[in-house]
Amino acid sequence: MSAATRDELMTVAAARMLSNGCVCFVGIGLPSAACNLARLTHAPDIVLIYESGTIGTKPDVLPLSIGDGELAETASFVIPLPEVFSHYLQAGRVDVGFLGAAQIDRYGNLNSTVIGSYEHPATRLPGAGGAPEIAAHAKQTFVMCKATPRSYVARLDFCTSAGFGNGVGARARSGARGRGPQAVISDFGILRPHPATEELQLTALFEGITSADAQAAVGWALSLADRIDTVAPPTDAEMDALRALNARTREAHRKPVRIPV
Amino acid sequence: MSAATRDELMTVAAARMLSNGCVCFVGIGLPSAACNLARLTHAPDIVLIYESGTIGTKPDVLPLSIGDGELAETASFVIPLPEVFSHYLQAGRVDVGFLGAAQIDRYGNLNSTVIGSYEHPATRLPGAGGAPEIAAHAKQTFVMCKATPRSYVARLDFCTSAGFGNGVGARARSGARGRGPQAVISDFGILRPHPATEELQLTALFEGITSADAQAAVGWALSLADRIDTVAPPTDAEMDALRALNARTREAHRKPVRIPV
Amino acid sequence: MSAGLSLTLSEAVERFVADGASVALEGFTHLIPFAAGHEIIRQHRRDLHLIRMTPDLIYDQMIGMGCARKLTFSWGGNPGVGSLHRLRDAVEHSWPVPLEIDEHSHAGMAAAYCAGAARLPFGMLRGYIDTDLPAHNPRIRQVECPFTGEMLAAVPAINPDVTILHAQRADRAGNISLHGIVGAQREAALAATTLLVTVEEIVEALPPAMNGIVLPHWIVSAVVHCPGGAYPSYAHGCYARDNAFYQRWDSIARERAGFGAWMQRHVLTTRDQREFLASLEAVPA
Amino acid sequence: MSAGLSLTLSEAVERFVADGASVALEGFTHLIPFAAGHEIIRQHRRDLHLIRMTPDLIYDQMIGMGCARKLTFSWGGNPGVGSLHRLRDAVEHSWPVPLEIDEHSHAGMAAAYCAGAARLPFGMLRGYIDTDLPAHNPRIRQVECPFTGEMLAAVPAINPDVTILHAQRADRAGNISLHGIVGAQREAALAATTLLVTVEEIVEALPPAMNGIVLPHWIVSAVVHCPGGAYPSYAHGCYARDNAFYQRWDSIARERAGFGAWMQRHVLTTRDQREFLASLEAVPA
Repeated sequence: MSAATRDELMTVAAARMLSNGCVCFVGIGLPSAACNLARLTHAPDIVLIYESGTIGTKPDVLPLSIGDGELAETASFVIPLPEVFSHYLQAGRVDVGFLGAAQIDRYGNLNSTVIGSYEHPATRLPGAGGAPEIAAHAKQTFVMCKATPRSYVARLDFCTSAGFGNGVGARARSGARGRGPQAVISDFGILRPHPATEELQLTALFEGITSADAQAAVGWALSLADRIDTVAPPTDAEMDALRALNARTREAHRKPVRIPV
Repeated sequence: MSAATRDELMTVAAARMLSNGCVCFVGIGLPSAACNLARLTHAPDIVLIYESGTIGTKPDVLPLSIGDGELAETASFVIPLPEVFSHYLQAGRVDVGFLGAAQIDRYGNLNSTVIGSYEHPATRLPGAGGAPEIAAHAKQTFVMCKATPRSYVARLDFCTSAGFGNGVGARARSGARGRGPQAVISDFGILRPHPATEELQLTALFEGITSADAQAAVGWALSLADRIDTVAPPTDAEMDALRALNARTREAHRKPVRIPV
Repeated sequence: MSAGLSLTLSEAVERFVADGASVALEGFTHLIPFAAGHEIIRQHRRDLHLIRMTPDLIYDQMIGMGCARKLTFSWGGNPGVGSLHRLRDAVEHSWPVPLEIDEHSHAGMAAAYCAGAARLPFGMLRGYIDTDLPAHNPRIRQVECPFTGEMLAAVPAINPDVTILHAQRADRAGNISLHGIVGAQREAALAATTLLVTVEEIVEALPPAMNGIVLPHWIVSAVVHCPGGAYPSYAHGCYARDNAFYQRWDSIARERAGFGAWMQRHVLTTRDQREFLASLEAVPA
Repeated sequence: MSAGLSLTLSEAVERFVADGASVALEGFTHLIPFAAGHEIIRQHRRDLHLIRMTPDLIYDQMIGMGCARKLTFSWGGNPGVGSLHRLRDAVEHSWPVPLEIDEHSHAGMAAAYCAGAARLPFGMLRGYIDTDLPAHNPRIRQVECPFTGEMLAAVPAINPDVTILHAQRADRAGNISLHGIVGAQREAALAATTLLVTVEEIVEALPPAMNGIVLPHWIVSAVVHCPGGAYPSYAHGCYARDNAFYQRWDSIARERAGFGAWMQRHVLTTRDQREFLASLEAVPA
């Protein structure tokens, strides 16, 4: 088997954080892969909710969009989207929410709206989607965000979703009910909030990566936990399951669809 | 055929007020009989909504309760009760609402809550149910209320549902969006609001009943319209349809139900 | 599901319904959880805050047996028949104990359940216009639209300590499916801290639901298999509403003595829903 | 139904979609009314206020062709692929015309549609907490709970002049049934002044619905039979989403010239959805 890619390392690390039976609000991309990998390995009874309204879905291949037919077909049931947000997310019935972002700061606040100014953006990103309320209401969130020169920044161009605000209890004072970003999974390792300051700290590194690498990847003076673990490399079982899932997915998405003429 | 009873006269008169295709919010009792009589005679495409959530229902027998199984089985579809009130009634999608009451005053305001004081009632009635919002939001309402010594009163003990308030435009100023009670069907005849004062006026009498009878039946100085019609007696077709409906209903409700031991 | 499928109804009521709790046994004519109500009576629960849009016979029974100190409701009658005599006796004469009432319209109470299900502090509606209810219920207030300045009616969210429903079926994981007239049951279920469901049958796998009404196992505290648990109300597809019983209830409940004797014979001296139903079959009430 | 089943899509768009109108072509990945959007482009509508939670390819096309002056939305990307290049070009460079944006989160926009469906002036949510959106959108405000004093986010109701949906089927009376992922379509339909629906098939009688999703004929302005009308999105039970097309769109729409040529060939010079689909089949884009 070839060595794990950074995407695979991140996906496996995220999947391991999900306990069996937990209720996950799943986004497209790596979070969707991580949640389904967990379901196919150690967490068969995990409950996956996609914001399209599919509850308890068990897709055989990963969806390209948040609303692929596969999600509805394999769901326990399908509800209108407004109810996903009011009856499940806002009601506090989601254990884990996944978020991604173009930018993240040291308190786990996220930007997926614009690079540059809002009124005259250099780059217009897709926007908020479900993120602001996932960030507020999921009992905890996991953020998956690769390090690029512009992703781990000292100051966000725009705050789309709040993590710990400016730290030291700001989140608790804000009225947000969930505990916020409890893990940030990057391609160098894992950050977790300090219990008192709520600033993200480096708590684990992938094999072969150093603290100096991690520090170089982020745009602020990265705080290091007292103890920094090494993430255990993916097991063969994890890699087999993930690669099979990705292979099935690639094949399914490539398959020509009959145009309904 | 025996002479029409007062219930039958009221039912036929109310049924005639319903045009084909109109959307009716139906209450139990005489309104339900009137709406279904209309459907079985001149208005086959009338849309009946019961507050239990059954939309476009076509019962073969009259329901005893607002939520008999017959209503669901013959409905176009069934929605949760909150949606009946928000998406259909409050949204202004109901053409005609029917109301009954223990007391009615000269402006068509209704009491179905208490006789006596609210805190220490002489008689506790069932209460508001859907009435306050039917009264406000249906494009128009029809009230069916028999005259007893205590039903047509100068002053309500409690206002459960507003008609024209104290008249002369009070309703329009209240924010209610429907046009209010456009007909009151009693067992002596029919009252309709005066266009300017909005006080109910006697506009029609059932055969053999005089204006003096009507005046004696109400507890205020009854205003008479310039012209008072006589309600055309029920036709044989109307009576046949109504009596057959009532006979089917009585038989169905008497039929012993197997106790699900 | 916290308690699984292993509890009897008696055990479930004992565990989840405490004296003084706010309890919603919802059901709009259909799927009314009679068996659960009877079990609450058998266990002599007291000081309950009963919540329900349409308190009907089962609440008449619970109120008449002294289980309740407060009632939140929007229409309190015997549908198509007339009064609920035990409810009236409690309101008019404080018998057997005083009953505080928190009275709404259907639309108001529906908005309150929806707010509860969404964990919002209040619900709003265009409601109660020019009526006397707001003057008598401090839980009906107004809220101003921050865009148009319009005033709307506001009601506080309803979040029962316990909601109890009856449904057609559950699977072994505890997922619940119901169909037919559903009233405000789903909202009442989602608004509750604890959700207890009695069902007609427990199946290996629910029928494919797609857009049907399902309550997922992870919001359910316990499921109890209780065939006939909605009688004399009904379970669509299983058995019909016993309209004749509803009509007979008017005379059963009219007088205190007759009511007491009926409850003694059919509820207090029966052990469960099966015996209750058998007692009615033996000698029609 | 005001216009019955007699209109072609071209006639329906001509009658119901005016320049300057607010128009919601809803669909959350599933049942996106592509054919109707193409017809709006063919008829050169201008100054539309487009509304939609997830403007995807069809709005990218309409914006790129200059139909829109304003966009209300909550997530503007090509799902699972990346950017909507035409949307970006309009926002970043005002090409082909400036595009005003009214931006929300999904939860906020869902609340706004629900308020619209219920004819309330605003919707509320626990939302936008500590985010920058309210500072940039005056249509996100706060409202105070009249019971607890809590502050909640408020958004004005969305009531489109016209909502356009695609659905699996209609009956001859104009009742619409849809199933599968339904997004906020039902709320958008109920919130609209005019509701136009394209359907895969028209049947004598809809399948029994019970608690399924039906839009009754008396809220529908016109139904147009338009098989394949959701392609390259999908109609559950009829045809699958063409994920490969969504991936190809990234390169088709990346540059203005290539986009224009594609629109010319596949939309502007085809007369209807049948010809559009045939043009794609002839030479895969």
